[in-house]
Amino acid sequence: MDAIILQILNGLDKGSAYALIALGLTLIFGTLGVVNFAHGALFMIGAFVAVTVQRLLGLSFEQIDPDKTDFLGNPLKVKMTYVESWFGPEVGGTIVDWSVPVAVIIAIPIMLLVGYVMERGLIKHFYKRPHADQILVTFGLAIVLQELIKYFYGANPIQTPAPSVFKGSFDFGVLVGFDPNAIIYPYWRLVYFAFAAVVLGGVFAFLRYTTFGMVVRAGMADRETVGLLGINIDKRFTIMFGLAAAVAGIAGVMYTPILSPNYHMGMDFLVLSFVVVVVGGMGSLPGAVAAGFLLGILQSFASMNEIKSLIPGIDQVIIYLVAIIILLTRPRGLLGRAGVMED
Amino acid sequence: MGILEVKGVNKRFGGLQALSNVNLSVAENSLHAIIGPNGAGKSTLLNCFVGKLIPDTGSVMFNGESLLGRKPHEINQMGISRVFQTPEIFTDLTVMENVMISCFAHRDGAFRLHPFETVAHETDIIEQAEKMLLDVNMADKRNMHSASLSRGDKRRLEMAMCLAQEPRLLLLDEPTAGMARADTNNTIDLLKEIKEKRDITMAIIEHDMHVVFSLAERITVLAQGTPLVEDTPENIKGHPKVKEAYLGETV
Amino acid sequence: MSTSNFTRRGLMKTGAATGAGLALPTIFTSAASAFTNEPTGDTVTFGFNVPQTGPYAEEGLDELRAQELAVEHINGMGDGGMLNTFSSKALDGTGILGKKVDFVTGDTQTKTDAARASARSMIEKDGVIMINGGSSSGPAVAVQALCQEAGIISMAGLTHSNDTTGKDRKRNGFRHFFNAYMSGAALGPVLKEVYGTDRRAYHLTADYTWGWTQQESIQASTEAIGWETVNNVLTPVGAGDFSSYITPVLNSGADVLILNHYGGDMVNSLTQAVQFGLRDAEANGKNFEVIVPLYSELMAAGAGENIQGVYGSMNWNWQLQDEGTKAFVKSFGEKYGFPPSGSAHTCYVQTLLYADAVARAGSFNPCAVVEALEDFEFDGMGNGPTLYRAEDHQCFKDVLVMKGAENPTSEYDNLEIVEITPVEQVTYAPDHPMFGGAEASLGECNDGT
Amino acid sequence: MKLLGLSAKDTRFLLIVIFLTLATPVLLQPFPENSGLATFNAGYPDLMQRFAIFGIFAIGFNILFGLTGYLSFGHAAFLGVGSYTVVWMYKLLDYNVVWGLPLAVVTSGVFALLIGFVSLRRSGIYFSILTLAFAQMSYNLAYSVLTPITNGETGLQVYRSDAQVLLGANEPTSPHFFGLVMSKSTKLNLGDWQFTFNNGYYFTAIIAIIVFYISLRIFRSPFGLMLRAIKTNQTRLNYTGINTRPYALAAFVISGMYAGLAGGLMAAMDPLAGAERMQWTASGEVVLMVILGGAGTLMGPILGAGFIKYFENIFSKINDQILQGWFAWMPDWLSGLLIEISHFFVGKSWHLTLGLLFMLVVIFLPGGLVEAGQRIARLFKKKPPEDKDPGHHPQPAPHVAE
Repeated sequence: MDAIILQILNGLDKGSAYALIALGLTLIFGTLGVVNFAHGALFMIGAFVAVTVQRLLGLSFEQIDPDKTDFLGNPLKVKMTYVESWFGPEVGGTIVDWSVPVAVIIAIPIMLLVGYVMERGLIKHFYKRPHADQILVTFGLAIVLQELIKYFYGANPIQTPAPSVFKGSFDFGVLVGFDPNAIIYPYWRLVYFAFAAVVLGGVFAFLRYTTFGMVVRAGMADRETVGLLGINIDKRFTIMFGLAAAVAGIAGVMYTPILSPNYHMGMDFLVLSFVVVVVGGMGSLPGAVAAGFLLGILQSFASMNEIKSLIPGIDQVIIYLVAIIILLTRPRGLLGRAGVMED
Repeated sequence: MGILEVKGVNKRFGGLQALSNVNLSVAENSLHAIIGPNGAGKSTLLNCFVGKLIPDTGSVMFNGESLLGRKPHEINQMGISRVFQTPEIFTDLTVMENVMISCFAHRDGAFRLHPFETVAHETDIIEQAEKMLLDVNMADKRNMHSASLSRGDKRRLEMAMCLAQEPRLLLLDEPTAGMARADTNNTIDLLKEIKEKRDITMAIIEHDMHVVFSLAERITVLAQGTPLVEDTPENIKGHPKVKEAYLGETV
Repeated sequence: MSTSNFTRRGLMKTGAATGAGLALPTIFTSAASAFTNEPTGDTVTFGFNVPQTGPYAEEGLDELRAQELAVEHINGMGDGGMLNTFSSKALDGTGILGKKVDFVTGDTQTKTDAARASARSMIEKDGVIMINGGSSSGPAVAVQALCQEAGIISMAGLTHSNDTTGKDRKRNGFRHFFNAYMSGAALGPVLKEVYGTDRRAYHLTADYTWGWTQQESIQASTEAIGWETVNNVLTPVGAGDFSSYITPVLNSGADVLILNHYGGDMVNSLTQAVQFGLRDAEANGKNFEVIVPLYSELMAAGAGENIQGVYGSMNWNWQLQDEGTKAFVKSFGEKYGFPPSGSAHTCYVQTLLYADAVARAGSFNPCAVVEALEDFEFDGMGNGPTLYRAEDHQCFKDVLVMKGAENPTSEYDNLEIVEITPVEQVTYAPDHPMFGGAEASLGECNDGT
Repeated sequence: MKLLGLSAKDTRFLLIVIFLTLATPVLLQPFPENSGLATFNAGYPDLMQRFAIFGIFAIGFNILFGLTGYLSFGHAAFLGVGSYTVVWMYKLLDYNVVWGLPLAVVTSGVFALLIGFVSLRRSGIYFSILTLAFAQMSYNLAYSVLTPITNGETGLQVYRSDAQVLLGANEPTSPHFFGLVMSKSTKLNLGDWQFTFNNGYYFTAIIAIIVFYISLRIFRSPFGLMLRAIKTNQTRLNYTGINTRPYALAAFVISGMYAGLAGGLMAAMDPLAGAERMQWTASGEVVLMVILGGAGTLMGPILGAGFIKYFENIFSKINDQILQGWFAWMPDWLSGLLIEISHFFVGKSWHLTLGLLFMLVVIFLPGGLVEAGQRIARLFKKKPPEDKDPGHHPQPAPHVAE
């Protein structure tokens, strides 16, 4: 029982990452009709905003410590961060420690800008082009972005720890009546889940209760009619692109303590998030979120020893297997509409 | 016994009764028009003939065989062709290629694997296609890219494609929708000519009364999913029920 | 970004010198030369086949730096590095047999196919006489097999799978790096000492050949010290999130987690294991422990503070204090500004070993080189006295048991040497069952004729 | 002149392709051996074989994607199946490729039939994701669970202990075709130039010419016409009495067989089959080749395949040493600067250049390299140019999301 609860927690956690990426992807597809293969790269850029913030906060000057020597036998240079020297070790240390949450705040404007530039500079010209062209050009962009990141940050994964307050784990089992240590879960993963819930809720509320959101939803359903009403739908769609980029970006920032960022993480998530979107049904926001959680949980269950011993290798293929079954039984995914992307 | 016999057809979409108890008989070699105001269920009915929709209840018989549950291509192979409201043609291909596809479909059936034959060597198909293009006065445009045709020409091309299959029943879904008056008149002439030249049954769904009354031999009026009257054009013209159904619309 | 300043003018000269072409057309088949890519001009070309793209690109680039350095030393530039400490003195800093060493590079992408393609292009287009480098066992085995077919020498880089010199051993292929069996054999006694004999181990194993051979080796050596193996769970390569594999560990009755992962997988699985509180937990009345049998600098840097106190093994580390190591670290550090990695060391040593073997054999003929390398004993290359065993072309030398440093002073000393396991303890029979048993054979030497 | 049932124009086109293919070892070796530009020479067996093999792969993929518009993201799986089949035949019978290659075409065809039958129940991106899912499953399993069949990460290869029941005493121990050893080459030195004529390349090239001819016939056949009609308007085709699914399935199977043949030839040139060649990125690569070259054109896929393989093999090998050689005549500061800039584009950063080129081609040349060629041809000719590529022109498809 506790094992199952643990796997559900794992699944929710994985699922929230899938759902956040798939949400942005669906938003872009639903509003702009663009298949964005560079969406994984946006997630990756977000993660590297966290790395950059960590590095900026960790910027330091060198002092020579005459008592120690470095690997070549020269006097050792000891590093002292500027932040610590400005704010004192106490406050400065805390700021450095909290670099990931700080990065979330910084990532939002950066990602909005990245999204804006991408949409105005490139995507805009591809609205009327075939999907294959959209896929190719955004795929090219994804390669370029990932190679640039690799050029500046190297190919190694970079450790970006969560604030020390969130280190360690929380005995979740005791709360619900299990033995101690039966269900323990890392604080940061709980934070990530809560964060994902807030972002997902926020996006849905935004689309549901604001005029802006209503126009966008109407535009997703019938772009031409909304255009006829004299509403500048393009401008709103640009903003939507920025928003989708921001969602992917902050999802990436928050994921860094769980998965040390590397330059190819965007591509790793790309295929998966496309499967999620398609299983959810192209163009359906609730579908994307539901499929994200569904696939996350199923993947977690498939990783259990009990199931792996029955069907070896099931955890390697479960996502694809589920995608195939769902697409064959529900032609347009879980919640998709007819006629979308079937040409 | 007509070539197309529709009996007791019902079709619901959620809460909307799109067709209720439709009975219709289209006589062989007649030109039968189905008219009615917007939302009367004309297109739904047509879609039930071609296999795009399956009625909830009732039967649709063509030449004594049921059409229900058959796929569009099977129904077409039985001898029913369809002209769409917006011409459906192969815009990437040339005019000639468009017609040749129909000729191949007529000769070879729904599927034939012929990867090593050469289109250019199919002289009988080429001849037949050229004849069809002559019939619709488009022989001079045979090598044009069909995407660049005018709307009227696209309609002609579609008609040629349908006729190339020598169908027994030709279904026309608002063939003059969105056309200028001159184009409309050309289309009327074309349809008349086709009708004169061959043994063919035509069922036409139309909005434009000018077209209907220029062409139809019999007319069924559909309103709110039910046939109101079926009669000759002369009798339909002054029919009170028809006026009522079209209240607020220009007749 | 490394820019080597030394090569430039020198290469211009060598390039011009080989330009003396033949005036009249001559037709000859490949059989006309004595062996594949026999060097005819006054240069000889090495092929450095390392991952330059993909997840192990940094490791590959470090290998490339070391290889460039080795070429520099062979050609008599720089301070000579390990040539000064190497027990064999056949190389005199004037190139090899009077020929200057030139090199070409290729990108393996850490994929078997790409590694083969890049190796083939170096053999066919650039006429290389040997291929060195690499960062994974799959490509290493594949390239070794290719070199065997083509008739040149393969000096493997970082490859840890038993298979490379086990069931996939080849007469034309040589491995300096240690292997999974040696990791197990070295770790066993140390683990016994620090964690006792009554332990229950849970393995997470990367689901491919290297993962399996390492798991097999570690299981054998931990069971030999009395440990029990609770479970072995195979994880997909590149899984990213290992949470669903880690959560069952704590309640499985195990008190040790062994991560048979490498590279990014290991960084993630270790980080996540720490996040899930495994290292703070107690099981069976003991502290829960995590072990990473194969360490590399790349992984240590990626995992950050999570490696503190975690045991593992290495082929070589720059913190060793022998003369060879000091000489290499000095010339590498002065050229590039940071200490070399273990894979850089292996590739550097392999390049020198090959050059030395040619010099001793007096010929570039691969079969002569094979003969010179087989049962070659040497010292002064950082690992103490070393033997290139004739039966399987595996180097036998001391193995390092490492531990994540508790208080690293810089980003380069986050691992510390716990013990230098003597070579006797990691030696095994050439027909050991984990190495293909009696069936495994090197085959015949191939020089391409 | 008309040959083999082709029109005069197509015959001319085929003859040009034959000439180019057979002369490749010379054409790709334009620079003298010891010049600084020798790096750009591509006339060595491995790369030439790859041009031909990936050309075959792309030609086959073009029959599916270029003609019907069905975008498969899983064709690498068939490539892998072909390779594994051929290596297994080496292991069981002997090194003669005559057993493996036809079987590779058959097994990949059967595989394609199964996957295509299921995947073609859906269209558009749903079809793409289904093929992707099947291929990724194949790859993941081949890499791990199916290791007994595929030898996993190491790649399937021949061991001395393998049965090889047909292996004769004097038979070559590397892939051959009735004694014609693939890896053997004849070298020709002409002044500073060296040309390599490799058995394997010519074997592959002849097969490539044959399958190119087959694809040319398919393009010109009623079947090809139907496939193009599928891409343009499936609705009309259905209402014209055509059952589109068997046509699409036939195209899928044919392209799968091409992929299997290409995979088999890879193993025929180099007797090892790695699981990576089934990965989704490998499927993506053939998509890029076809679109880059010009989807739906005859020559496009071959150009695209050559272009990408050239990049992968030549640009990735330009290292600092070579750059320094080129820039040596410049003042130090300038050469240093140029080398730093080059770091972005060559050597280990070749992916970046490739990504940028994709973007540029897609943005400015939607018809791919074939369109570029046509535009250039137009610049030089005043009169309306005769098409270099007698395949039909790619047309901008309508926006299909609505």
